Amino acid sequence: MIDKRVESFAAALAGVKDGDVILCSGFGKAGEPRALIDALAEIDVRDLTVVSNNGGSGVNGVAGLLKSGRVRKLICSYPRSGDPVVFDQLYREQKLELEIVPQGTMSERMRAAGAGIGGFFTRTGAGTRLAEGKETRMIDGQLHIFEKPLPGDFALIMAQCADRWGNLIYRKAARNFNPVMATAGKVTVAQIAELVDLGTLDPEAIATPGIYVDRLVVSP
Amino acid sequence: MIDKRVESFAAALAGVKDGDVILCSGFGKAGEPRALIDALAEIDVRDLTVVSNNGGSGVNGVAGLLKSGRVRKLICSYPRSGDPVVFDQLYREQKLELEIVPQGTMSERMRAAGAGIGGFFTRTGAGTRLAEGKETRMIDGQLHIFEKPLPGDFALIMAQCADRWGNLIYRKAARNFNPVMATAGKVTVAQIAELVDLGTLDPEAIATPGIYVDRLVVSP
Amino acid sequence: MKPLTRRQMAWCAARDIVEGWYINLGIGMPTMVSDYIPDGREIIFHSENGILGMGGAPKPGEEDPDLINAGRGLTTLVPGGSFFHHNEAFVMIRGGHVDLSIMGAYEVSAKGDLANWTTDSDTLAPGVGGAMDLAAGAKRVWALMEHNAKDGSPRIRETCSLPLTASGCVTRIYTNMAVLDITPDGVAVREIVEGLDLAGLQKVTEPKLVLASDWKMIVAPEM
Amino acid sequence: MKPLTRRQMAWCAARDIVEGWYINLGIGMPTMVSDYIPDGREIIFHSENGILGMGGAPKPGEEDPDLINAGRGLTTLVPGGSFFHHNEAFVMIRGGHVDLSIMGAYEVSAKGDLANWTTDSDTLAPGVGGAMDLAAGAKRVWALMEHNAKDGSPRIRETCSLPLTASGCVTRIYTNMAVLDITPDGVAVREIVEGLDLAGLQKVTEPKLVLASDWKMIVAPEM
Repeated sequence: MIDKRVESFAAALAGVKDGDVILCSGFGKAGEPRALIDALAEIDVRDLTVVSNNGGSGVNGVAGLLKSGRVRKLICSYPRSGDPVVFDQLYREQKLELEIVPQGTMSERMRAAGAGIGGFFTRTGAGTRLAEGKETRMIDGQLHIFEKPLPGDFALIMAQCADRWGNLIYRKAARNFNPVMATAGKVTVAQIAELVDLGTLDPEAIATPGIYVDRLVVSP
Repeated sequence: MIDKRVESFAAALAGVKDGDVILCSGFGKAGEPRALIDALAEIDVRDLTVVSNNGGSGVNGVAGLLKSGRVRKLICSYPRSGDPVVFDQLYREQKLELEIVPQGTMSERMRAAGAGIGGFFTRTGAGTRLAEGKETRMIDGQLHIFEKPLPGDFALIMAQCADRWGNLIYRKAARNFNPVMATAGKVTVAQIAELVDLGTLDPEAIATPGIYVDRLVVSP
Repeated sequence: MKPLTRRQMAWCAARDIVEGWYINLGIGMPTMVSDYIPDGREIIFHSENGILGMGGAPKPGEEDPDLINAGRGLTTLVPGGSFFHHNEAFVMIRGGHVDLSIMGAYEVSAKGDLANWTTDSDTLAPGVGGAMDLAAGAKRVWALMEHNAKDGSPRIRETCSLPLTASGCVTRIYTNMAVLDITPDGVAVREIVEGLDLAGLQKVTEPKLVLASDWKMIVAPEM
Repeated sequence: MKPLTRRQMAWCAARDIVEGWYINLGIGMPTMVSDYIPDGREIIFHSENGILGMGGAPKPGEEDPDLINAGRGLTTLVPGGSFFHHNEAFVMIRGGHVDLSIMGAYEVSAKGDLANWTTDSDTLAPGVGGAMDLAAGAKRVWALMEHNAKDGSPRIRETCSLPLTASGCVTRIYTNMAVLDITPDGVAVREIVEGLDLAGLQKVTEPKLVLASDWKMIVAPEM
């Protein structure tokens, strides 16, 4: 019987290793797998690269992970959001490498990783400082830049409901990066609020089919 | 008040002109906007390019459109499906230009058009006859080919339910190419089985948000 | 000359929005535009975190932490609204489906280049968010900004001095002094506040201004 | 030597499928594989027209024209199944999320090259469907085919003579005579039908065969 549930956060994060790329979902607190990220901060690994829209707020979640000293590099669109005390300090002390990526490009690069696309041309960022060093191409008279896929060794996501196959339903704007990160993680771990019986989710409304999900951990 | 309904198929297809690229959805009969395609066959235009997964079956739908003589070129993944009498005759008589595209690449090229992607690299088709003349690139040790966006002047799609904003819900496997074609049409026209009041569709289950849809025509 | 207030600037932009447009409003002053859409004009607001049909702030007691806008503020959904994922939200932006993006700006050039993501002015890390996607992808981009910087220097420049967000994307600028169009013939003044003339406006604007043939005086309600 | 029937070939492949795999079955003989999944082994079937959790044929009276498989045949959805659009179905395929694609083949080379989309043999137009996407994208590709062409010539070739579907994608071949693995050391015989020895199999196979250390005789039920 297929059952993607694991019983602990440790089991959910088994296999994370030094140097891994970790996709952390969420936009603000909505859709953030807070408990998973907090659990990751407790694991003895180093030189992680974290991909997250922001650099965290306050001292928990992504901020706590940064504070734990396990993160070498942050890839995000907007590092300073809410109360970025941890990020600001690490950045000032040059203890954190930072890659700023336009939000749509960040999402599209993860989609490319999940969709088997080797790279794509986009107008976003063309001719700007963020395009420095990137391949350019004129397409239909418009300057484009080449962007590469952004896969994660782990994707940490959050959903409202799941069944044991890993089919996921989100809640309102808490959906945000979760579906695309689910496709881009070599191992995708979903923190879920509720586990429901197989067959109870509406097959027309499943936002992330279980094929993308490897592990489920319930965190009500 | 926003109301994307039009009263007739003629109004739904207003503006179609010689040489247009027409995206025709459907996989077999499921999700095929049959009435719209049949109506297009009655309009006096020529040299159309039709993008459809197949070359039609029997004498209606895409087959009828091909038979009408208005189509110069067919872009599809699998021309001969069901009863391809019309396609076979036109192909034998060399009256129809044919471009075979792998099904996933066809879908991805339309997505690229809808998503503002200037082109992408894919492994699909690399090293095969269908890649002849295409740019190649080794990415992470694997041969990729470059594929271009495939936009339509019109996208003809089919949905089960719509509201006046053009939000769409499909039914089971009739969803198929409809959502991606909706994004790729400069003008997207949806044949719908039923119009419902604004606010009655589940906001979590809308498969095509109305932003992609320009016109609705009811065909119960 | 009495310059427009921030609310009056937002009012000016709101007045010019066409029914049926899908619109993304940047954080800050642009957000105010939604307060002034004329009654009965149906406009659909887009948020890059996965919402179409965003409404106003929730009533007390109806706040939902899972229903927030791109600025992390609590919001609501109107009937006809929908939720989708971030990538889909950016397909809408980057694919040219969003009819209008209204953003704040530090500088706009005579060619419509936009600089609004970093001032390079301090040691804090810059953030770009969705600004480059909106600037490059939306069908049209309007800038909403004070006509001059705090030191009085012009923000409408021959070329931008700050790092660009995108080239040639802005088609219209709403300032506290005027409404201007970026045209192939130059920066055209569509509207101007009472008590200011073209010469006066030119003094605080770097590129050469032209007066649109149908230019008019801005008549905005007090607010 | 009694070669396997088509149903026995499908049975062999079904037996080797691991619980929990997401599987796409090609049209024709591969479709039969779903009939022989051992009881209690949970496998999830994918269809490129937008279904995960495809079940068997519908009972009379329960047919639904909107619920069809990639071969346009009527099908059903099992509990836990989901519907999505074509592009998403191909993200699953091209992104390497589908664990196994079983396809028919005209030829497979010693390096695992697959030729299964056109024989160039007649004046009818070829069609590729999703074959190239599956061959290039699925995590693993198994070919299910008669060991020899109708004229007796080998279909497992040093190099394919027909136009390729993808290079180096096939990892295992199920034929009516044997089960073979494509390995860096050559084509390895895992299983062989009763009454046939390696020399006999080699006679009808172009590349040099090696016998896997744990090779065995195929014992399939009559069908």
